[in-house]
Amino acid sequence: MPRRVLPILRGSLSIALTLLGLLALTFFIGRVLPFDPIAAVVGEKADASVYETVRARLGLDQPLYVQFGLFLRDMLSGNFGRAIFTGNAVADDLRHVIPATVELATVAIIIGCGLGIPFGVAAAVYRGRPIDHAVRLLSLIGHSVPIFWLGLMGLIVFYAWLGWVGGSGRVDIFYLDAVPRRTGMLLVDSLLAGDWDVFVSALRHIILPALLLGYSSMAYISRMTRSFMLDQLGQEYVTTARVKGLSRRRVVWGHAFRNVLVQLATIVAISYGGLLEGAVLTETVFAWPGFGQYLTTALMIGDMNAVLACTLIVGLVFICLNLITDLLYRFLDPRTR
Amino acid sequence: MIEVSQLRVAFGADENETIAVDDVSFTIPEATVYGLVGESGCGKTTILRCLCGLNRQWSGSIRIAGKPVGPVRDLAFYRMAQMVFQDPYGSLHPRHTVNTILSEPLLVHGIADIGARVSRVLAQVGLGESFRFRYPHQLSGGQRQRVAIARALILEPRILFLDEPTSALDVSVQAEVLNLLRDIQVEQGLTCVLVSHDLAVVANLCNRLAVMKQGRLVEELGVADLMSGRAHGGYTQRLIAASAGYDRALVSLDSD
Amino acid sequence: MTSNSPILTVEDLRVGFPTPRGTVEAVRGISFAIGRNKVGIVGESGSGKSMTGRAILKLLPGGATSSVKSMKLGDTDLAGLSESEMLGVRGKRISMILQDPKYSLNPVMRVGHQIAEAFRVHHRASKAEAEERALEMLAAVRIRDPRRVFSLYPHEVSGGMGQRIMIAMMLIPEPELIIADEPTSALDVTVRLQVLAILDELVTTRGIGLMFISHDLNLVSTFCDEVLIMYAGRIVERCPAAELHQAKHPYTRGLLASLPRLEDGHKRLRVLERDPSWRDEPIPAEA
Amino acid sequence: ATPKDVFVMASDLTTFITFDPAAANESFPNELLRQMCTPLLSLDHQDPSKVVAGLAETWSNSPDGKTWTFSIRRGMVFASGKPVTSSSVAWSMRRSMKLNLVTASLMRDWGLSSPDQIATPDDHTLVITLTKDLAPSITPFAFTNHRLGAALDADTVMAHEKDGDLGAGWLNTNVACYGPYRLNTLRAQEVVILEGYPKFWSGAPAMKRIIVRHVPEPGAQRLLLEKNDIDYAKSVEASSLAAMVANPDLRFQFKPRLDSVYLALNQKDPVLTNPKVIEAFRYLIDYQGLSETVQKGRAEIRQSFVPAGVFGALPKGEDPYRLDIAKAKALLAEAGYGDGFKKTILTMTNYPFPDLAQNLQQNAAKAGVTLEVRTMATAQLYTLMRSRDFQMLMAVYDYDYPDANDMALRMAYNPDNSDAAKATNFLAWRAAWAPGAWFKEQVETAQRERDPAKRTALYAELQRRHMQESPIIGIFQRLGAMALHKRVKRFDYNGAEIFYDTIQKD
Amino acid sequence: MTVQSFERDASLRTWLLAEAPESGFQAWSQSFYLAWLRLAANPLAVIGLVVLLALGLVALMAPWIATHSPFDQVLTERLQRPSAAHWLGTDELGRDVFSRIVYGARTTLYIVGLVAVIVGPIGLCIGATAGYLGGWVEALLMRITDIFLSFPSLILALAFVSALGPSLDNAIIAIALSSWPGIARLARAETLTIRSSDYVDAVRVMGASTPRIIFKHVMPMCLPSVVVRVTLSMASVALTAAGLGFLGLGAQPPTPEWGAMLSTARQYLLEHWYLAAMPGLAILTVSLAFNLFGDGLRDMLNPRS
Ligand SMILES: Nc1ncnc2c1ncn2[C@@H]1O[C@H](COP(=O)(O)OP(=O)(O)OP(=O)(O)O)[C@@H](O)[C@H]1O
Ligand SMILES: Nc1ncnc2c1ncn2[C@@H]1O[C@H](COP(=O)(O)OP(=O)(O)OP(=O)(O)O)[C@@H](O)[C@H]1O
Ligand SMILES: [Mg+2]
Ligand SMILES: [Mg+2]
Repeated sequence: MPRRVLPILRGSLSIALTLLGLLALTFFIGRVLPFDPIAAVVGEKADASVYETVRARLGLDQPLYVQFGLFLRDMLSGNFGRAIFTGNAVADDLRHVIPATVELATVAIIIGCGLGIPFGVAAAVYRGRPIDHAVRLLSLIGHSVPIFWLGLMGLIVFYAWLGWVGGSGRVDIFYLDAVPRRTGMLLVDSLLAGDWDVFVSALRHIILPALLLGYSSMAYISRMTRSFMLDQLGQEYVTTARVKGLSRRRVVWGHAFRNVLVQLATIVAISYGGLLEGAVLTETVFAWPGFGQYLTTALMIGDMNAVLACTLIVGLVFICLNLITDLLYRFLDPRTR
Repeated sequence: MIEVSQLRVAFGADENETIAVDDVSFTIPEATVYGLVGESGCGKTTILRCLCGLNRQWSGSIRIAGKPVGPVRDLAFYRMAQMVFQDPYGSLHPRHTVNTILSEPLLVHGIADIGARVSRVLAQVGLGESFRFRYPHQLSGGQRQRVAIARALILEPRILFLDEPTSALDVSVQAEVLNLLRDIQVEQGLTCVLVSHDLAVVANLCNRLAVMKQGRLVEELGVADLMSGRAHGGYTQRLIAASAGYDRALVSLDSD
Repeated sequence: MTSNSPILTVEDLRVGFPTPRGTVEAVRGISFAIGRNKVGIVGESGSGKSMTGRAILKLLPGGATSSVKSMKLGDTDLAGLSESEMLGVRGKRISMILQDPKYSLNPVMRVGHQIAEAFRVHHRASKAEAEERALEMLAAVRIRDPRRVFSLYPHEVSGGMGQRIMIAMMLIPEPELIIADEPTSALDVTVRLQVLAILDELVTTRGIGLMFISHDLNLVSTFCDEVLIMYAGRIVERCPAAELHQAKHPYTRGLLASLPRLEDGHKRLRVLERDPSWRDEPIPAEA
Repeated sequence: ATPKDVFVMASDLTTFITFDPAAANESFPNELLRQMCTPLLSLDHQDPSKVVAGLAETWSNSPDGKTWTFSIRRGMVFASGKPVTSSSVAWSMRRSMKLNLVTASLMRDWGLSSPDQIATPDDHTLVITLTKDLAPSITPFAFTNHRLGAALDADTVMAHEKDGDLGAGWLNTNVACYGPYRLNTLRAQEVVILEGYPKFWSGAPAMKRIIVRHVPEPGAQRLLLEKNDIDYAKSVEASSLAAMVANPDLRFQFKPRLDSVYLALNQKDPVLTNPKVIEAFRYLIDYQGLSETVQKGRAEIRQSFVPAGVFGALPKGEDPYRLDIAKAKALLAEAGYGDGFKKTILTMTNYPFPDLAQNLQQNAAKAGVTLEVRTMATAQLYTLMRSRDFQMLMAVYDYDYPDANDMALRMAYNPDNSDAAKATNFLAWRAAWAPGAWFKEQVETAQRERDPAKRTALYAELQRRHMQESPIIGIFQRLGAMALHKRVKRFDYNGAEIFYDTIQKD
Repeated sequence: MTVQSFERDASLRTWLLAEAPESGFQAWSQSFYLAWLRLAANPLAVIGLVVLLALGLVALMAPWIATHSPFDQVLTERLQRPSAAHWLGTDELGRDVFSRIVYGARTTLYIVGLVAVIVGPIGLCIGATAGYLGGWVEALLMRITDIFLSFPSLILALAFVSALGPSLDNAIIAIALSSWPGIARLARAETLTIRSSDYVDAVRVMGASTPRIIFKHVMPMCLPSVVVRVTLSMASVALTAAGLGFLGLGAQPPTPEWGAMLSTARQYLLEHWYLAAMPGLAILTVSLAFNLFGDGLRDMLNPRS
């Protein structure tokens, strides 16, 4: 029995160490930042006495290790404290920003995979042909274009000129809070409530930022898919499949593609993780009340409670995705069972 | 020259532990060639890797040149013993020229006079100066294996470990390499350990050989016995029969 | 049995690879015919054996160019077939066994499904029917517990078993010709013989033509009926397998001579001296 | 298009630290808070120099100008149903003192630092005694500040007290004041909704709701405004101004603001203390060029520290300096820096500061002075200001009330220039400038002077001398530009404060 | 073209394609030449390379190419549309945009080049060491890598820049610090396959020390894929630099830097679109070029069929 427990123990220890390192690094970053949370709280006009009062109130007059210790204790008890810049409990803030980001990231990754995988496969199968170059060009542009630029252009064209999509924000302002909040993801909540109008409005708002993010993850996914597929298409078993007289489609999708699923899962998880970390610039352009903006703002004013909590979340997301891909490996690849 | 007793090697831990080599003992006198034969996975390579210090997890005792050696070896050991690997395509660094590959051991051991030594050893293995600045991919399999042999010889070792030195080569090339090894061994009085699954190759080079099966040494016999088919074990007999070619009558279909 | 009417006749097959140093001609105008017997192709590494086999199935690696005067399989001229028409030939009429079962089976598919798939591509059959056939085929290659093996993954079977599965997969659509490219060189000596025996039996009883590619002269001379010897992309000699040891061409003789023999002991081996004229001398007429 | 009785605006809601009157200090949250917390007295919606009634119906002062008596309006109730009384105001003032946050600092500036200075003889009378000797025309401005003079519903706030914080935690995101609007929803980074209070003493606001959407990107705000998905865009890009003004669907309101864009030379730096060097810098700024190009429609030249439209301001056009590189060069040579020197100038990343700094940089280079520009986030700049850790900086200062006294205190007054004094609320201290006895005397005299004409004269003299001697160089006064949809008929802005209760819209 | 020069070309070609090179230099040139031939067969990669070379040339020759000084402000001529006098118009301070873009090539190349020079070796060393040594060293190094990897790179860079003080060099260091983990992972993965290869065993049997094996034998094998990876991430480096510039933490004014130009131009986007389009296009072109070239390199270095 202990033999089975040992690797699990070692795994959890390494996860815990990663998290601790992550927190320590964030804490350190927070300390070296020249942004002064007290200045943010008291503003420009307060006198020295006020400054000292706030300093003491925020606990910033304590030695560093005490601050870190207190912080760790709070984290472990699930108390993320209060965010300076929103005045809310960090946990409450996170309850709002995380679903928004998850929603956006999920739609984006669906778009990214939906386009990226077929494109990547086609590019590998028709390697060196025009379609390969076209996909490459398309995805490289997605990889290189500054996203805030593309975002504003998208808004001008599709919102201001054509009126096809909603403008900034998650939903038309008058649908705000129109459906009860269950998951925090508007598309889901509106469906659960059966409110079609809200759903359409939410869809119109999410489509542009999601397309944008989806496009840039499509770039990554299609390139990786191409490279994985090229590896597989050179394998002997692909020759075997062709010898059997299978059509190209069956060979590619039925045989080669099934073998890249595992690697692909990792890639998709990585890009999904990246999206969950929040796309600050996209969120800014589209006024998406998401995680990336929250974290960046917190960092910019040195709001350590919020920053540390966010880091912990990111770390957890990272670890969870690692775990999920591990499980997927086991599920998709019989060799690892 | 080489004494191995009760060598045991296990890989993995706990339930998926595999014993690759189990209680193997043999002795090899100086200036002789000792063969190790057996089927794939029976532990031949593992023994060799233990002998040359590449594999550090073993138990038992190994004495080389009269001195017991532990898992970790010093530089002096590597001047005395060298190894030639099975796959000449994999054992040469793909981004180094022949010159770099052959200079490397000299640099490691701080031996001067690199240029001359490289020329000498190239001549010794029958490669001209024209090969000196080629990359491995510009050489044929046989030529690569010669370079690999040259690399082993350039330190002037007294012991040579050969891991299937010809199994990746064509018959015609194999003949060249075998002849070369034979010449060098005789000329320099080297002690060699040769691993192969081809009995004919073993018969061609070795003085004595050991037959292995699943990590154990099942039989040890002289080359004369092998030539005349005087093996005792049934397993050795079968190996000898199989190497003669296909004979429908001898094969029983049902197994597995 | 009409053993002398050839299944496949190939005339003037050429395969080339364009490289920066000029085109490498891997196969240079070879012609041969295969009937319902076992034809061995031997030669040193790089002599074009595999490319010949692959050119027949039109499965050359990307970048290769090939041409052939005629390549007749029965009445069909493979030379003129399009890629989609070839789909009906591959597997159904000609199939190929590759060298290493470890790499030639799809690692994420159960072996039984891979076999059944080969059947279903060419025969209208339900899934259950195909699986039934696959099980029969597994039994035919002497696998003792076909049901268990059916649902194994390739990494769970041994090399010898893998190669039998490969044979089963290639035989299930009942082709007329099988190309075996070094089907046993990845296997242990003792296992090798068993696999060969199975292949031998199935090919002989079903009247299938076999093109057996190998570099092991010993093996070819004992296993095949007829031997073609290739050198530098050309067939330099052809002879009945039994007469291989009396071969006339200096290349063949050289190869034979350089083979170490158990009974010769420490004898110095003869080294093959290559004569540049072999590359281009006239090719002997059909035997 | 937005509904008729709902006013929708877009703003950057990323940081929203608190709604607590004792602590609120950011400009936009304060603007919102002002709509929910009516102070004792109010500035006139059009003319910021006029004080009108607020919570207090009438007010009077003792002859020495130190004791002020307010009579609180009757019939006002909080959301909880409790009446608004004089003790509500008193409690809220004492609370601010106890918490010692920004508002406490503000109160100290007025000489209000002890709870004993506040008395409530009855429910509708509030008596406040100040310790400072101020002209009676100045003091009322103190009570127009909604953070200082608002009424909090003590019971509601104390019901949410936690760990002795006097309800501060709860007030971060809640409001318990009396005003024309009440807080409905607050979600940082997303939305703020204010609900009109129909029984407000001056009548129900026409807009039943104010919705503020979080749109950080000015370009996106503009697109929304042009489509009338919002009625008012809080952030207008300078570059878009001309085009937006030309758009017939939009309407603009411009008002001079209560602020100063300035260049400060740190007097801890020996080079920058040289009066000739200081003067040279006054000649290195292209006031004219910048106001006509980069700052066009966004700012006007103002080299004296009192903004136009404020009591005590110098008449328009009395700006003696203009770009004169030759003169600056000569001055530098006189000062012994003919070969120039090298300094770093700090400024903010947001418009127009990088442009202003770069322009100065170019002019300085022509006079042989090498300036290295460092742009940074505002919070970071404050930190460096507080520690007086800079050589030069260019920034803007927002004043609190429209009387020259405020400006004089910030710009020309620094009783203790030591590091230990940490008088961070005085710009002179921040620039390490000790103005000397004359300035101290002048500021304090002007503060006490009751004759408006004499006061004006005192401030004029003060400003003229300041322009010659001070290392704090005034450059511009900014113009507030409000971008509205044309459907908005009325939206009061007096330069100091914005009023939502009188918004009218088609 | 004379016959002679043609013959010289021909002999150079023979020299480059000779079967038996006579010196290390020739051998090296040959492998380079063959790689070049393979690259040349990929037109897109060649385009990428040409663009990069052109960019280098522009950066080098900036003073001669630019029509104006990139710093000269003429306030009265601000925000002008492209014209004969100002090919790409003028910016908010009346500076010539074309000249600023030309000079900006220097800054951008400097950033990108320096990041590559920092990131490659760090990532390579950490990855190769972790991969080769295995055990707790690997566990430790890879944990650190994971920690850095799970930080959004812009934020990490932001933190570092603010810690070190905003300047171009610090921005570069920060970007480098936030982008080595990807390289380290790649190098480690590569090393894992190399570690068990016969040629590494062969040097171990020579008695070579561990550092020698890592530096001389393992690293050269990881190098190609690391180079490819670095080339590919150059695009995102340029964008991260732009992002930092966007936050005022990159290049400080008035240094012409594309990212900073783009971020300033952002507020003029709706009125003066070309102001943003020009640096945007420049960034796009460069990162596209880097990506195309990197892609070509990847295909060139692992020729699969
Ligand atoms: N590093 C390792 N980890 C785990 N198992 C190993 C390792 N190396 C070898 N083995 C196992 O040890 C056994 C013996 O392997 P070894 O390589 O010595 O066989 P061999 O006789 O050389 O076979 P071959 O003829 O195929 O080269 C095999 O079962 C192999 O799977
Ligand atoms: N993808 C390729 N590109 C260039 N040349 C190739 C390619 N594949 C094979 N060749 C060349 O074609 C020739 C014939 O190769 P082929 O694989 O048919 O040899 P073979 O006889 O099967 O050898 P082996 O016994 O080693 O399998 C060789 O000289 C080889 O160099
Ligand atoms: Mg072995
Ligand atoms: Mg072959």
